[in-house]
Amino acid sequence: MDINIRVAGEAGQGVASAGDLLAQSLAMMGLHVLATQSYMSRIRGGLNWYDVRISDRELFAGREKADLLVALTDEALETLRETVALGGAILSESSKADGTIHIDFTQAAVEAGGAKMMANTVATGAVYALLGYEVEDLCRQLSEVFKNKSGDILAQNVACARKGFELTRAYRGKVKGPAPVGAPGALYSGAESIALAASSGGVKFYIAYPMSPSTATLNFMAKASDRYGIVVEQAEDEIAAVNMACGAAYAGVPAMTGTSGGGFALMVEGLSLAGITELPIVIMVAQRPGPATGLPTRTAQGELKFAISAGHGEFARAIYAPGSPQQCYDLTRLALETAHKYQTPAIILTDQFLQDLQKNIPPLDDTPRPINRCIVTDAGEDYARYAVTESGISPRAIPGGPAKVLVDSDEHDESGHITEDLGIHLAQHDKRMRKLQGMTAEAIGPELYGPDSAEMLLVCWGSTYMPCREAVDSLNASGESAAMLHFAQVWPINVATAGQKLGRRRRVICVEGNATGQLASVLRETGIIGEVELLLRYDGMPFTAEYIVERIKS
Amino acid sequence: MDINIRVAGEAGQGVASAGDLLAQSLAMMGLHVLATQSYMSRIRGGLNWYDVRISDRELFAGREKADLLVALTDEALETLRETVALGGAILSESSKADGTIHIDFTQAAVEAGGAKMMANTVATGAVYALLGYEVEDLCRQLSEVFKNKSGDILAQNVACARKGFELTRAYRGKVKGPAPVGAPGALYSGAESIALAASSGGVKFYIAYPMSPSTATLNFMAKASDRYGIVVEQAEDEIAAVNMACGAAYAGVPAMTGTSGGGFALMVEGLSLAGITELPIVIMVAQRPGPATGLPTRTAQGELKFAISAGHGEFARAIYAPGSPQQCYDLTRLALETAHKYQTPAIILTDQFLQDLQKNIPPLDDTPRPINRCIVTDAGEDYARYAVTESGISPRAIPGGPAKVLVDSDEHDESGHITEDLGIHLAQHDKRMRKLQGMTAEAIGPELYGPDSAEMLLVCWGSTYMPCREAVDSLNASGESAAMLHFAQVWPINVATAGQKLGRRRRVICVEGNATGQLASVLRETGIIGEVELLLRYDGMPFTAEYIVERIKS
Amino acid sequence: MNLGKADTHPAWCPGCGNYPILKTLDDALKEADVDPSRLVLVSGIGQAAKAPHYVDRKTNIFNGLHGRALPAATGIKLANHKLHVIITSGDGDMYGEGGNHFIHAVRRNIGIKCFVHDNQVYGLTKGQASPTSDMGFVTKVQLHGVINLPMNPIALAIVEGASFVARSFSGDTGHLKAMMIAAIQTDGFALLDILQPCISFNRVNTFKWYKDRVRPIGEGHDPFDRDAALRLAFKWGEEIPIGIFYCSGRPSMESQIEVLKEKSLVEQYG
Amino acid sequence: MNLGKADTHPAWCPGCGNYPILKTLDDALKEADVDPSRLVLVSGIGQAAKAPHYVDRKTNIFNGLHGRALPAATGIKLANHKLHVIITSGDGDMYGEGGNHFIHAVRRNIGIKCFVHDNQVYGLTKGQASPTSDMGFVTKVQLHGVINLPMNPIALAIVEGASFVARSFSGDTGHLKAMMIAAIQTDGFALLDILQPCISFNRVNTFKWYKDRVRPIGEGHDPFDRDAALRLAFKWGEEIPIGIFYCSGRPSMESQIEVLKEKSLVEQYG
Ligand SMILES: Cc1ncc(C[n+]2csc(CCOP(=O)(O)OP(=O)(O)O)c2C)c(N)n1
Ligand SMILES: Cc1ncc(C[n+]2csc(CCOP(=O)(O)OP(=O)(O)O)c2C)c(N)n1
Ligand code: SF4
Ligand code: SF4
Ligand SMILES: [Mg+2]
Ligand SMILES: [Mg+2]
Repeated sequence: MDINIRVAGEAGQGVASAGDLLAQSLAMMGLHVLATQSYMSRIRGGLNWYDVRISDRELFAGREKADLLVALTDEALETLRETVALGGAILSESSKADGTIHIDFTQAAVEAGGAKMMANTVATGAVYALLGYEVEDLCRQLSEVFKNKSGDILAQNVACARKGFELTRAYRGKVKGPAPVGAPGALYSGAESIALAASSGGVKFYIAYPMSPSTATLNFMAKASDRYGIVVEQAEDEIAAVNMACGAAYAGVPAMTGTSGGGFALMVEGLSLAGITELPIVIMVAQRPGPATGLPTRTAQGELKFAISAGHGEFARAIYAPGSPQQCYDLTRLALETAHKYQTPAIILTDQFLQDLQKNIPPLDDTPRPINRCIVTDAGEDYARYAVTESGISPRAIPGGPAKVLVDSDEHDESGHITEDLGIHLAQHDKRMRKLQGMTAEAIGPELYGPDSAEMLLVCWGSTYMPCREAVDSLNASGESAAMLHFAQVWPINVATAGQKLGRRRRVICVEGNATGQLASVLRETGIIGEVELLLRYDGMPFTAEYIVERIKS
Repeated sequence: MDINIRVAGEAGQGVASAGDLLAQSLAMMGLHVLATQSYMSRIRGGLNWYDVRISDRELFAGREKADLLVALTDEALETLRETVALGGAILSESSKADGTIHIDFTQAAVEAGGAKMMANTVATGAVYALLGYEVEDLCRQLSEVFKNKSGDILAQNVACARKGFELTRAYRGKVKGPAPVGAPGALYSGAESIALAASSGGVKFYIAYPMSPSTATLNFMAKASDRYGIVVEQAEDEIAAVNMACGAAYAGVPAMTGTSGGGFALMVEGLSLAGITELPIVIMVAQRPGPATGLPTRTAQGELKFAISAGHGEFARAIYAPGSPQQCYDLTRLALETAHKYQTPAIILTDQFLQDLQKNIPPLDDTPRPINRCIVTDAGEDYARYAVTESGISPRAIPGGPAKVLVDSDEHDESGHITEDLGIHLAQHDKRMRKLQGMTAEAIGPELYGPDSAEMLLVCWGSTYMPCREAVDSLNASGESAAMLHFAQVWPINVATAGQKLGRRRRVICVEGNATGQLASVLRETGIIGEVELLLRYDGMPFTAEYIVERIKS
Repeated sequence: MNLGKADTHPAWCPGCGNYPILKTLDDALKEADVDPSRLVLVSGIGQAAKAPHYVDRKTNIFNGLHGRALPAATGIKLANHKLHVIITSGDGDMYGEGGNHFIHAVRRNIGIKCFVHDNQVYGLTKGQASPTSDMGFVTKVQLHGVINLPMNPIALAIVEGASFVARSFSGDTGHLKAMMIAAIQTDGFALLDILQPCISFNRVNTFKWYKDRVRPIGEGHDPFDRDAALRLAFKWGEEIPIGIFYCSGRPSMESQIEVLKEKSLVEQYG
Repeated sequence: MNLGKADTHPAWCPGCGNYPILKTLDDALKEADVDPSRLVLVSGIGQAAKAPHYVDRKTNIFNGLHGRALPAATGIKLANHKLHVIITSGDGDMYGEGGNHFIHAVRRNIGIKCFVHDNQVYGLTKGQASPTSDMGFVTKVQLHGVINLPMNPIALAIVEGASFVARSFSGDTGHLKAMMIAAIQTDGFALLDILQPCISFNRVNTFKWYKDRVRPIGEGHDPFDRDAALRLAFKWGEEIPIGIFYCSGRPSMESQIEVLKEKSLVEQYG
């Protein structure tokens, strides 16, 4: 059983808080919840919506259609009415529309003794009635949300929720919600999961310039800063951010920055700096549609090839592309570890869809578990930062002790001093590039989901994990034989492992959020695949299982 | 017949002016000349050298060995002595070394009535004697060089040249030079050829931030500015440069910028801007070894994949990689034309080797021949900058007339106004990407040099053209069956044409100035080749035919 | 999905200080008789930066990258210095991401008119501190309040020699219009910093806060007196001067370039 | 090819003003008793930026990207504010490519000591104008001479509130050493702009040119008087003041961050 609730209205009307409230209270009840957000690049007006999908089994992606649309404005109703599934219901503020359940949320809020802007709380009460749940469960969550606010505010909101519930009592259970199944109670967004892994994993310096959709992680880091002892600073620009991260990493603390494509473009010279100075920095790139400013609040997977080739000169980097909040957590930690083990930059490729998506999963560990920085503490006066080794990894000391630590963006000798000697250059360049061997050997191979023997293989990376996984289930349920191969690490790629899992299939389809099939290119380049089918979406909206299945079947 | 003269000494000793003087006077005599430079990143001291290779047949690259070494310092002698070919000679300022022809250049300069720093002129006179040429030919060139200086300076230099000649008369013809063959008299460097094509081709705005090895082109543009009516401005940074270029292109004049890898890294966001706003800008990237500052005065071909994937989001770009001064000229013009025809950025990938290399070729046309900007002049009030067309090319007007021209880095509708409509986004994105079809169809295919039927194929791009071409000749002369496939356009690649010329070969070897075989990757990605051999050089020095042949044979 | 066509209707919050600035810009352009065909409005990215899309009379627009309005405008002005080139953008755009261009555009004294909607906050990205945020300003990123000294763009423009340096307030449209027209009529670089309430993210520097504090610069002030201009530039708090702080009297960049003496580059093409 | 080992021997031209600056830096570090283990010398790219490689006593070095010494130094200082962080770099590096960081580092007032070898030219790239080049300065790029007003870094640092703003001259090593030590002992951001002859590319602002003009700032000057400091900052020409222009008395950034109150971030790790 699977119900998708779509709350829609203008920016500034409380769409997001209503959505959050529903998502949290439904999760608290023990339902599987998956919440996604669609919003415009404006603070007021326009049309935003928030989907809360609930089920009695685990959920991975959003849906195109809604079973219950809550339209806070006429525009929301007009634009989104067509997205309501057969047999679905519409709760609408507008009285003019036929076939909808009309409630004047605003008036109801005032009647309940609340403020006009509590209309959204009224709507949540109505949703609870339609789903056939108890309004008490919603009120419990309200107490949680407003626990730090004055008692009045809480009481008013509770009254509004009840009012909405009462006004819709006639439709009780019209869109019957699934029965709670004791799903884990904690909702995590991608943005938060990354921040949680970073702060618990020992990031002591988070530096960023605001940019959607990366800013949510910056906010979470700021919130975590006092607890974990992190300096979170807003840079004057992204160039400053990446260079500050390099400075902090040099001085000895795990350092991280986050941005989106345009900001990452500005960091590219700094990425090269981390490459030659062999500094462990982690860059989160939250993708959105480009080129340039493009569509700032939408989603895309357009930066894969850019991230792989970004930076002048050649150097080792690791690129992770998490596919879920859990993977956001795990791979952020791994990115920190890889960056430190190999003393080179690591990139986390996420996107607006995954940043904002929330899913309830078993609680993520937030206890401080700082990663191993892989530094040497016994280096003496004769220390040489860039000793040539077989692994390419030189023992790394940090400044402050007897060992002097010299790093240089120019080519340098083992001690770190600038050099123009071509033999030394070659030795250092080869040393740096050798790290790729270890990194490749350790690279996490793609995950195969679905039957080993499946005839059809959906190949994907990053956040497309979730819709692809659901698409596989849906395809198999409909009699197809499908599996998914998901790359959570997109660079370097361990060709042997990847090729093995790819196997021989009747159909191989790359499912990607870009216009050119970038993973397909990369896999062709690395010799893993030849020609394949491409299933691309680049209209700014995330994939859904329905979308994938429909495209495959047509 | 083929003689390589290597003049070496400290920065500031006049190595470059002695080299220039020799190259120019020998070219004027009707010899084929090829001059290359190796220098350190310092203004005084260190070790620089300047190779002047002369022959009675056309030359394309430098050589590893020298037939005649002119060592102005002890260090030059010690370091470069081992590079002297069997049967070669050494002219040396140092008296301590055996087996060299010792001349105290400095003392001789003073004795000839010149200044100490005219030692280099003395050396050129001595070179003329050893080559068996007439000193008068050298003096003629001196008159040319010093024609705007006071008569004294000229007279002193002439005296110094004669003095050097006299002092070495005993060795006359010891390293016999080839006989003049009426080779074309004009020497062109890559840097100058690009500037010449740009200024004669109608570039009205050249904006750059100094960076080796791109600065030589900036200097040439400044020199050309009064004659052609160009504004040449030094930007505060590379970000400013690329955005100013976009502004000027928008306003209606061909605009260009030049930089090296690190500066290009900073331009990447602006590249995306040109992509979405559909502005014709040309960026010259003069490659040098990275990562980061790397080796500022050396050569490399490390930016191919970076240039192809640079920029967030997806958009069309053309990338040219000239292989000689003539190609620098032709492809710069073509880059301007393509950028304007398709209203999208074009990149010229050159490198230190090609920037500094000089070769005598038939005179390049310097008459003003402004390219067609492909603008419409009859657009009216209802003009829409981004009309959706089948070719993806929208009629382009420039501001100042009745048509209002709106461009936006955000996604926009046909009029250029910002939009968040996903359907319009898709239409515009597809329109922009469609340009790649025309660009691919028009892409210049790789040049096949050597027999069609050759068993061994050297695949290369950019400046490696020249050494590869010589290597092919040398391989075939030694009984091998070799040909070269050179990509002067590296993006987009017309797969059909390229594949056809590739044919079926026993051995395919990619010859590239980087550590990973970037062209090989790109050709694999586009499906043109599978696994190939890689012959890579990334020590900062340019390829030579000897180097390639030796690596192939071993 | 059809989310509405292109936005030529302001996407700003009701009550935002950008509205009166937009309206005044329309009026000033008309009053200064600026031909929309010969005008380019340039901006970066931010709430303020959307303004060019909303002007009354359709004109040429270059809405470039965040922070890069100035270099784009510089390229435009050098390519065709006979166009009016006016920037209308935000404080984050101009003084944060774009800070380096700001310094050097002032030094060049290129004939660009730079109208900065200074709401002392990053509006479009939802309320982080901007370079001009007051100390103590609390945001989701600056949880303990801003500790940096606010940037003083007026003083910076004065010391680096801009032709025209002024401040106005979106709440005093008469004053604002006069300043805009004066800027438009200046040869060389003009900075007009415009105090602009952001009702959504700046709950400190509100309309009332500004209204209570702004004081027109007195008649007695000589804008050619740099020392006096600087003393005024440091006034911020109980009293905030608005008006023309400084005029350097320097010639514009474009007037000093030989190649541009007669015709613009565009006119010379072909 | 072996072109000599790593360069710990200055690759500067004989007679370059960088030599006395380097020597004085060595002396100042010793005299101020800076432990090389607890010092990081930071630089960007340029001739001056090579200085860290040449210091007498081996110390920690971060020789980063052109124009990015300040953000690197900021990251270092915030990660371990118990280190001395001194930048020694060029005018192009700091005021050209790095201009935006300069504004904002000053505003942050982070405890970095910033020694700028100001030769009014781009040395390493062979002689283009720098932001501080005088008007009329002719180069291979500026063939008709510089037309931009030279940037005034002293005034900029004053108006944006640096803790310490001073100028010195490579030709007066006694004065220079005193300034360096005073900068090192300052809490907060210190700018020390050092006039430095470039014998290869600046034939205008030569040793003699500077020598004839520099005048120590008189005893009477109160560095806490901003107006007076600014008046001095505009003196350039027949007389060029050297000495301490300004002290803002602001607390350093790092002293205001709660998390850093007791231990540095590095000390807190684990
Ligand atoms: C390179 C880059 N970095 C960050 C952003 C995100 N961004 C968009 S607007 C903005 C700040 C806007 O602040 P301001 O210029 O003051 O304008 P306001 O919205 O307050 O009018 C930022 C950081 C971006 N678009 N590009
Ligand atoms: C991003 C980038 N742009 C340009 C350069 C080239 N570059 C190296 S040093 C330099 C200028 C140096 O001038 P300055 O900082 O004044 O130092 P000086 O050599 O005069 O001491 C430039 C432009 C670079 N290394 N990186
Ligand atoms: S967020 Fe602030 S600046 Fe932006 S439109 Fe709303 S009120 Fe105006
Ligand atoms: S070029 Fe100038 S700054 Fe560089 S070392 Fe030589 S004299 Fe010094
Ligand atoms: Mg703002
Ligand atoms: Mg300098």
